[in-house]
Amino acid sequence: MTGAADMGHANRHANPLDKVVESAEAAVADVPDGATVLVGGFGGSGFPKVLREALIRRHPRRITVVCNNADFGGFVYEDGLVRMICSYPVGATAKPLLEGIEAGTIELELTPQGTLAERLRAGGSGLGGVLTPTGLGTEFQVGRRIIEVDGKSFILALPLRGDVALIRAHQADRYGNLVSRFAGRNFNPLMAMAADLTIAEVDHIVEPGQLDPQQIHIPSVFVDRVVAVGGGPA
Amino acid sequence: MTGAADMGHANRHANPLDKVVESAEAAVADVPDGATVLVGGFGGSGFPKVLREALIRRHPRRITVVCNNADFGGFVYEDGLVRMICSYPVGATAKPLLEGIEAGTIELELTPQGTLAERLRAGGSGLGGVLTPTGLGTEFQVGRRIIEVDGKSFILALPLRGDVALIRAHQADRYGNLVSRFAGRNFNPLMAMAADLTIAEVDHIVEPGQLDPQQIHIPSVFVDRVVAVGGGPA
Amino acid sequence: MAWSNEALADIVAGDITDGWYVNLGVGLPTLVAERLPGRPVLVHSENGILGVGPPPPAGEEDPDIIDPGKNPVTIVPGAAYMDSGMSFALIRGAHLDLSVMGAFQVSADGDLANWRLPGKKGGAIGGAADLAAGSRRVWAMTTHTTRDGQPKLVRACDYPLTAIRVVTRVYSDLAVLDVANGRFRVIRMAPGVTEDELRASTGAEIEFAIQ
Amino acid sequence: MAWSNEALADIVAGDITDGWYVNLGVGLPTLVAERLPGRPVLVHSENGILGVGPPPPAGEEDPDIIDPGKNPVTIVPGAAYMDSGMSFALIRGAHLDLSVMGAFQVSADGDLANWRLPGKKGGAIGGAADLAAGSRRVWAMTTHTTRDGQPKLVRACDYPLTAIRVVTRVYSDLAVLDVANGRFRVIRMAPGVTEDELRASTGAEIEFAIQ
Repeated sequence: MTGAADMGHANRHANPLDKVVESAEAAVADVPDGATVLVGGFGGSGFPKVLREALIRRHPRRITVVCNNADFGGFVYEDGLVRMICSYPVGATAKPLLEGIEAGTIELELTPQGTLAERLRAGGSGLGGVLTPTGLGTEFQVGRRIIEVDGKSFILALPLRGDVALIRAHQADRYGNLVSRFAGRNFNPLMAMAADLTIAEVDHIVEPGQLDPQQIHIPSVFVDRVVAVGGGPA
Repeated sequence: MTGAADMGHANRHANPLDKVVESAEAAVADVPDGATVLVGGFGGSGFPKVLREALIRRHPRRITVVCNNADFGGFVYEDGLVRMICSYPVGATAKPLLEGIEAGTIELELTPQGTLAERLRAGGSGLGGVLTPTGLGTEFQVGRRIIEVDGKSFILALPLRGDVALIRAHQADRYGNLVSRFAGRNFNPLMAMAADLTIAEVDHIVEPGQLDPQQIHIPSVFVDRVVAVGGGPA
Repeated sequence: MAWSNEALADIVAGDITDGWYVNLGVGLPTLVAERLPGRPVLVHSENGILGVGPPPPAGEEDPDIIDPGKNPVTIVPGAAYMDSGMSFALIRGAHLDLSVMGAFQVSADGDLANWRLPGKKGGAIGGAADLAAGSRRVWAMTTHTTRDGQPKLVRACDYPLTAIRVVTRVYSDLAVLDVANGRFRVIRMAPGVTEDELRASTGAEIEFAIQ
Repeated sequence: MAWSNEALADIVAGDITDGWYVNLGVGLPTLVAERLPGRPVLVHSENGILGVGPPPPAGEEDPDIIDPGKNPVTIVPGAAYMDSGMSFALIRGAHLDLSVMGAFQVSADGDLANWRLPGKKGGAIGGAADLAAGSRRVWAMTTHTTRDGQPKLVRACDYPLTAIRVVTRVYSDLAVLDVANGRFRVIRMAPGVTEDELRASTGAEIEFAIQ
């Protein structure tokens, strides 16, 4: 079989399908102020901790973070995190963030977890929204459009996209095909799809063709940069 | 680790998680007249041919078939197939079906392929529908509700479900966890989710625990019966 | 005498049918999970595991094998991992036979309030709204009253709601009650609990299917 | 002299940027696929392959590795298989840099008609409506006129539509034309084709970005 990989191997910088970057710092260097940043992971599993730390050091202003959990206290600095979209505002570093919410300096948009998943999927799939029964009759329908189908009511959940997604996987090939580990998959595929610029941290990077193409959790088309951070389980 | 599998092995009929049935005939024996039958596959890849043949012999009346392709001429008999939902009404055995459509005895609902996928996913996911741009301004929007979001128009694609799904995979465990082969995956996961009774034909059946749990394409919760039909590639 | 948490968990586990796919919330329902190993029941964890097993031995925890409470777990043979999209498709699409959830309040119409205390800011909804809205059966597992003796089974919830008209049965320390058209129907009572006692600690009409 | 199909495919392939993810429809666009091996371009097949390679040698066909036309194909290193849900999420979500599609008609507003002849029953839409509506760029690749000399580039399509306002460029045997606000702008012409000739065989206003 012939393929682009053959070319990239000899001179990887000549192959624009090669998504590997050298460091987490380089990977996040151009994340702009004002960005909406999607972050994969559920608690610590599949969470891109190295990228988060690199972005904290980059010190972006006025960012919105979208993540199932709210472990982003490191972004609470003057003119830093302004908005958090999550289902579960709890986490090891969440305290300053929760204080900001309490004080009114940070806006919290609390979203049921499954609605968060569908909104990201819609954002990444070109859908204008999905009709969900989740949250009907509760405060989660406040301000949302209700659409009736066959006499049943649904909440119109609108698409959610990011300027940037920070995700984590176990293995990558140089094109950015990703394989997750155990329950570390969680929101990572959905966030990868839903951002203009998707950056993945992984334990290992291999050559194209070395991962089983039947077992890719996140195809390379959804990934723009890959950085090996090591330190993960074998 | 402890688990249900340990019990099922000794006395599999005592384990209600064990989905294995002995033959394709037995698997489809109770498909009722009037049923809507979802069928996985794209052309011949991942297509449950053995189950289709078994169902043809079962000779159900007034059935609706939902499949990307229309390879169901075998159901064209007196009071047989009454409705076909597909994106691509072409196939090795499609001729009598197309003649029935031409003659007006069989109703054809032609659906863009991606809309078919989303409708099935909505049906299997408890969504009331999704908003798609596909088909806007074409005959595929005729009779559909148009919903505006932020000044953009979308077609409301309604959920689609089946009474039965016939699907195909490469490997199964006894609980019905399924692994597809190459491009044979296609519509099979979506159809498995969207039916009241999902029946899978596979090449091989193994014990629970023998498939990599990270690489299951269709989790067992979506599968009700599994039959080994053999004859497939190793 | 009220049932102990352990006795109540035994009762709930006993009412779970072999072959079911179930989700067990944080709090009291985790005690049910401890009673399932060895049974042909698959436990779902909404972060993407179908087939959760008991906690691992000390030293064998894996950071990528956790439950929704972020506690390390194991998996059983026949388990499958999935992403959050499929996990919540599974939940919302009524593929779970049962969710057992904790409760702050349950109304006699089956409304559930279990994610935030009234008047508080914040609160964490997590997957609760989806599990409550989507599961085929929702059983609430809770003490019958609050610590200061207020009824948790009420005519209408005044706590922030998780979902409406979803709970079909309540397992409390005093009784097992079905939600039945605006009333609670008692189908089992803890030993020594009297009908009057139960009526007094319930904030909605109750009827007795048992004597 | 009009370009041959092969010459036209060379031109289209030459305009594809390295690093792109592309989908190539049935008909003329398949000739483009033959020109991509060895280039860092990944070809998507909507039945669930990202990274399609050339056809296999005789005897090595696999029934589960096929393209949307059900022809046996191979994959390249770095390919990935996916289900139809993800495959069309990829398409609809504008993750494809380019779709090259055949055409019966293209309007000067970018409307595309390529799935059914007018007055006919049936017809097979397949993935065409999604590819046309969702791809970042849609290029039509077609003869400039029908067999009986009717223009295929028209002011407004009268054939059944596949999608509206999506085609950004047309590659015909006579010219390469951008769709530009209700007109076609000629950016390249086959050798020996005159402006008058092109005007005469086009059913909409054209302008010339080249001399």
